Amino acid sequence: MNKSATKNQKNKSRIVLGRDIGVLIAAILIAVFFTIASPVFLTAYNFFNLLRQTAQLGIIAMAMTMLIISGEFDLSVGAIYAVTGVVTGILVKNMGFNIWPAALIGFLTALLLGFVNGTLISTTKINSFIGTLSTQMIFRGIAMVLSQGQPISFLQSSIFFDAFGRAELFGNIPVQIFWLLAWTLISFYLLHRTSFGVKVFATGDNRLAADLSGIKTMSIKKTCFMITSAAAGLSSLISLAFLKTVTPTQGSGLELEAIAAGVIGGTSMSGGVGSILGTFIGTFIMAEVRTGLVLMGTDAYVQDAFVGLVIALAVIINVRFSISKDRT
Amino acid sequence: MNKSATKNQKNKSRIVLGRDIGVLIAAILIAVFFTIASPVFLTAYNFFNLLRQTAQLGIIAMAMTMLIISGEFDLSVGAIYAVTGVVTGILVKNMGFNIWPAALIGFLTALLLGFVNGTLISTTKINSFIGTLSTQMIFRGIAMVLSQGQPISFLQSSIFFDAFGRAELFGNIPVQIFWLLAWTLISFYLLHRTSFGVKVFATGDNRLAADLSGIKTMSIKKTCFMITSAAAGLSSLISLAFLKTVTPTQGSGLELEAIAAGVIGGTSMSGGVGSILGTFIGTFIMAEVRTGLVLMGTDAYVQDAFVGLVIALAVIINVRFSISKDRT
Amino acid sequence: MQSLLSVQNISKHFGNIHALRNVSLDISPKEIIGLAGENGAGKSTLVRIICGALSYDSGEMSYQGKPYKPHDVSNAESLGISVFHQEIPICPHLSIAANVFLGPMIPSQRGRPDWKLMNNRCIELYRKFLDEDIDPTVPIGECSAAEQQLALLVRVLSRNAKLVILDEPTTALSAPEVERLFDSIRRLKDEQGIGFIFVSHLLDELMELSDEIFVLRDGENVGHLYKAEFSAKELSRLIAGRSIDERHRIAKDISDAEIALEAKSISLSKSYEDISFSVHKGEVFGIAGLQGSGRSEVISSLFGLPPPDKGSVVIRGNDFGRITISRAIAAGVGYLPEDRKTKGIFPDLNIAKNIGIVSISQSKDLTGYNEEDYIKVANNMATKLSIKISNPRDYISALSGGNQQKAMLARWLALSPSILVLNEPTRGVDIAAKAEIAKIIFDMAGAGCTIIMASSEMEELLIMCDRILVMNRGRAKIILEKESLTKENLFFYAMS
Amino acid sequence: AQAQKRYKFVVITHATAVPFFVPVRKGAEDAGKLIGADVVYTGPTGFDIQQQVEFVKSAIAQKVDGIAMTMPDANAFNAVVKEAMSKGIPVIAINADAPESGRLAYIGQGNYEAGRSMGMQIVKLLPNGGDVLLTTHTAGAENLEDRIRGIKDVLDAQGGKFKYRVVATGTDMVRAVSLISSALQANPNIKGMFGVEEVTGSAIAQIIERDRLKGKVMAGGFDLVTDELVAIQKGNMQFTIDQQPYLQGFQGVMELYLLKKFNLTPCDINTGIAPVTAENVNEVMKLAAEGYR
Ligand SMILES: Nc1ncnc2c1ncn2[C@@H]1O[C@H](COP(=O)(O)OP(=O)(O)OP(=O)(O)O)[C@@H](O)[C@H]1O
Ligand SMILES: Nc1ncnc2c1ncn2[C@@H]1O[C@H](COP(=O)(O)OP(=O)(O)OP(=O)(O)O)[C@@H](O)[C@H]1O
Ligand SMILES: [Mg+2]
Ligand SMILES: [Mg+2]
Repeated sequence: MNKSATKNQKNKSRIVLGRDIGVLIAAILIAVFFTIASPVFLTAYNFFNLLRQTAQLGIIAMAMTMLIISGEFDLSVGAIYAVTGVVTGILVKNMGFNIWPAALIGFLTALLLGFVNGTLISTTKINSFIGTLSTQMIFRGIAMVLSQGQPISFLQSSIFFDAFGRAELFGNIPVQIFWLLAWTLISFYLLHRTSFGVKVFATGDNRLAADLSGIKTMSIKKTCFMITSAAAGLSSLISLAFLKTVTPTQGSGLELEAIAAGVIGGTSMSGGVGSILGTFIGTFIMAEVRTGLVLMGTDAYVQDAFVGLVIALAVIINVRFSISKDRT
Repeated sequence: MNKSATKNQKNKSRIVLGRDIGVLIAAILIAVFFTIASPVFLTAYNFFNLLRQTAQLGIIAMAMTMLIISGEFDLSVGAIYAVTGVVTGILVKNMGFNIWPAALIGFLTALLLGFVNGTLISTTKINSFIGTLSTQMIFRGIAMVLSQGQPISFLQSSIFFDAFGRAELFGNIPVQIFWLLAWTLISFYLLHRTSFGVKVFATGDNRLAADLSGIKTMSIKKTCFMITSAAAGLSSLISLAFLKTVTPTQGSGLELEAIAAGVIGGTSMSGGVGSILGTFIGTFIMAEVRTGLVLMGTDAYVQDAFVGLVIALAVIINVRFSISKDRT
Repeated sequence: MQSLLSVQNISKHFGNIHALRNVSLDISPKEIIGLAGENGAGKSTLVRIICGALSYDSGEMSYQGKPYKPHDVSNAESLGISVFHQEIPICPHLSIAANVFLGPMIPSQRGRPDWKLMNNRCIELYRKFLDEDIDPTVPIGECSAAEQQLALLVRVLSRNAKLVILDEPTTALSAPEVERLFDSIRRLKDEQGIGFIFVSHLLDELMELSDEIFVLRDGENVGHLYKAEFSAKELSRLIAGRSIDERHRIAKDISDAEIALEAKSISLSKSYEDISFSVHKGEVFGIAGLQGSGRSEVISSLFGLPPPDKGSVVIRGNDFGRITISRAIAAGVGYLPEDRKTKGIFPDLNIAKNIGIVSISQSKDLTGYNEEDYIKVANNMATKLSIKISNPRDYISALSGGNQQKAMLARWLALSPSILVLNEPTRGVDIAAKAEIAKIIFDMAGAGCTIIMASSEMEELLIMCDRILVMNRGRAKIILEKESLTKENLFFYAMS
Repeated sequence: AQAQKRYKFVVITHATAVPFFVPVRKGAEDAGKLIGADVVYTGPTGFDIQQQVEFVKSAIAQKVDGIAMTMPDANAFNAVVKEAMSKGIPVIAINADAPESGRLAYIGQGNYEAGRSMGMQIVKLLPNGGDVLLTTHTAGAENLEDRIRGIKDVLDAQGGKFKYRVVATGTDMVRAVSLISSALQANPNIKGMFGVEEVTGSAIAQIIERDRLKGKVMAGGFDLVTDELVAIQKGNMQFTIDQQPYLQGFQGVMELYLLKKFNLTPCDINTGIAPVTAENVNEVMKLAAEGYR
């Protein structure tokens, strides 16, 4: 009795925070390290910088986490990010749209591309690696053709740009952080506090069993693809508003970063395991490492190598941590 | 009794060629299409061009196929390709080595990196997507630092360059094609005609079953990682000899192409299924499409999109084909 | 006689679970040792330790008189220890022959696997052990569960081993196959002096085959019976730690109750043809037949897996032309799949979610999920079905097989379905749990739920069902009821 | 006065992995050594505006004494440059300019201009016009698109004498060689092949040499990689366009230093575009080997 009581305590804490506590500790250790290495690291300015970087990637990474939990992933997310921006851009520039409806159409385009991905993967059942690799090339081609390879700048001013990327709340909090937090809350609620969330976990954990329990796993996966593309769309609009420019090549490589952030945060590539908070912290770690290395004045050529090293370490630690927990 | 006998007939034919015949037909259809679209397509010159492209990617793709069959894959292969070239380059350029020992050391470095990958993945059991993504960043960093971001050219002449990339056999057959065929034969033999090959299939098909039957799956996987890195090394030396130049950024994206070529050729991303011939044809299809589109004068912006489309179609057809076979 | 393998005081723990505590066991050549115990007692753990697949904490083993400490599977195999594992580990894309000969040393000639030799040897082995003709080049993934199990049996028997361990080798086999297997085992024992360890939950099988039986409970030795002492009663008392009252179904006459489900001449190509039956409310209806008779295909068709191509299924008056999982669930049908591991449990979800999943799946996506509600349901079901769980927040993999199976039942019972379709409801479940599952089924039926079940264990069907449909080669032979419901009839119609 | 303050300048380019920027880095670091300042060279590995902005923000966080950076987009850097300037950190554009950003000066010559320069070389080589291939390793890469635009504008102005086609090859040189030679096969009338960066430029040099097209097909490239220079020496290739990147890094740091130290207002410097041809290839080669060109 006694034994099992302590075991239960452990289990409870595991479910509430356990899985994420490892990443959280890693994030803190990294912060401590960089604070010692560079006095600038622990300033409000730098902190908001970090969060702003987290915003763009984090929004996508959290959605990608849901998708990975459901048992798929999406390599075309960077291309969707580009298409959203380009569509918005040409509507404004070449067709004289106001930015608001243009952005809305851009966003809907992202949803449509997510729908294409979802339909392709869930109906043909081809592996999402190769399926979304091919749509990545196709979507990127669309962005190229539409923009004719040229960047598009927005010269007008509109409250849109403030609302999505330029305003600073309370004097110095970039508005992106608001979007990041809003998206985090929504995703957290959706994944961890609704029936949909449980269905997502079940689908990725054991698709056959989920089917037999009456879950429409095909439509769950499709929805997750669309949530991911919505995230890419939103993130693209935020970046567009911040930079006031879009390029057809933007967002390349974003997909890998998003997946990496999720995995650092404890998401399992084989589905059924992951958390929004973990991914949030995972994204934050990526931004920390990138920024910290720059602040330390690390050589440009080795920065990526260090990021790779941190990813590997974080994942190894996380795997060790969760293996020893799972199998007790 | 009767029923099962006819079933067996079908099965036998599948083992011999069945799986590859679909891809072969696809390759022929594509060739026919481009021949009609552009008269230049079906010339010896163009054919050798195609095969030369196939050589560089195909050597890597066939090794990657073995690795995928064993249940893992390697995103760092492009970076290994770069490191091999850069190491060889600086040994010759900065340290005055003769090209032969330099190339040997470059090749051994590739093997070493493959060993690192294999050890990382098989001992920590982290997912190979994230594991080799991180080593990709690290290896690429090594190439950047060693070369200081500069391309390295080889000005001397040596029989090495002829042997690996410049000679034309019988007047007009590029020597790469010899390497390609040699590697194909070796890989084919290794995978489809040795006990090692059977173990590779078993490991990827069901690791637990393979373990319980006494196969050392960890070392099988490690060996496959090293074969893949050896292929990257060889391919890198061939390209180095052909171009007489190396750059630290070379080979980026090669990993995805190699995986795509394998999957077009019928390799299953979940392991246990695939063939060397299929991958050979898969690589050839990629080269066909790329070259054909250029010959037809397709717009530069849509070329990749078309390649993506072809990948998607090829994979869908292949999946349908093998599902309908499996389910009888 | 010198003992073949002697296991002394072996202990093993996983985290804070003590899977084995000071377990000892002794086997001589030419001896068949039965190993019994409830789910989670540690039988498979012991097997895996003996064959080198797991390390152990303390204790000693000796093999043929020499100290024995295998460092891996191939080491044990090279010493002549060959194991059939409970999980049926196969490589689905490899051929039967490849699966039979898979190992560190694949028969080869000059480095090349010698397929001709393997194929021929494989055919011979099947003839010798099972008296069957097969095509060894078929990918084993295309074979039925029974065929896969047989292939792995052929594999262990072919290894020229001195000690063969069989961990629940008969769960997918039908009675005649079991008989043939047992004959081969006895022959090998007598002719080649091989020692066997045989693990099973079926007391009849254990008593029939074994010379001695060791019983484990909670990872400890609790009993050791010699042939003369065998009795089902004593054995079940040792296994469960208490006596188990096996209840028979007291057949009720429900012929005038309303019809809950009716199959109207349903067919599925290559599986079964022209099957008709109707099941009354509150009835327990069984479907019997040998492997390959179409039994499990019929029962899974009732849940749309896949739906029949011809004919129709009428559920409580509603004609479902084409029945799908969601339609079936909406009509109040629940389904327990035959393979818990691949089709039932969610290993990374906790027990509460595993039990609540069907009601979650039926709720709208954006409904809030409150874990507490489902914990309550789980605790409720745990009491009702006496599922041994310490905390509904634990992962389901922490439960023993029998308790997992009860949790699978609880998943549907939580919804109070009007019809329950059960495919092999007690496969791999220990006798205590089996009795409890039977009781649950009786209670359900008593409360007006209609039960349709398929099983490969004819005894079980006889004990539990009001009527039994007997199938043979895809066709309905007869529906047995009342007086005709006897073992002899069942066998007669199933095999004729 | 305070004892010798050591200045810290940051040089940020938009793609540090690109060989083009290696002389920029060397120029900047040489300038730093000369004047006794710390120079940090950094930036995203591959082209990514958003990431580049973050690098600038990090520099601001470090309160550096000045930033010299490429601005490969007309508007994207406006906000961050204003922010830096408002915090007293001077910003100078190098290599790629964004006049609206409020940067103090621009040092370099733009890619569009460089493209025009290549266009004029082509017109000189092929006075009668004809079919030409323009090759790029990445369709849509900003700097390359600018160069192509520059070339096209010059060729279009020749009254329809030129027909051109853009071939995109990917960054892999082996494939570039294959694809470009296929494109050449497809159209036997091609009079010239011109690469807008060093990958396809080198590939073109390979093709001319291998297929013995010396003198039959005109060829040109960008940047000063050994392959192209050797090809010019051998007469396989007629020219390559050099944007003198060393100067961009060197002058960028110098102007920041002079501003900080003596309050000298930075001014635009045209680093010029120097086509390298058979006439000057030998000296350029020597300098290139030393990292100055
Ligand atoms: N790899 C493992 N990690 C953690 N616990 C394990 C592991 N393998 C077995 N166990 C636990 O050890 C105990 C004994 O399991 P074992 O599989 O040996 O039981 P068994 O007697 O074979 O049961 P069954 O009749 O269901 O096959 C169980 O509580 C089980 O949950
Ligand atoms: N049981 C089996 N499982 C898997 N593959 C098999 C099996 N039997 C035969 N094969 C495959 O069928 C093919 C023909 O095998 P077989 O040994 O009859 O041919 P062979 O003529 O000896 O071989 P080769 O063509 O190399 O000379 C081989 O590719 C072999 O891999
Ligand atoms: Mg068990
Ligand atoms: Mg067991």
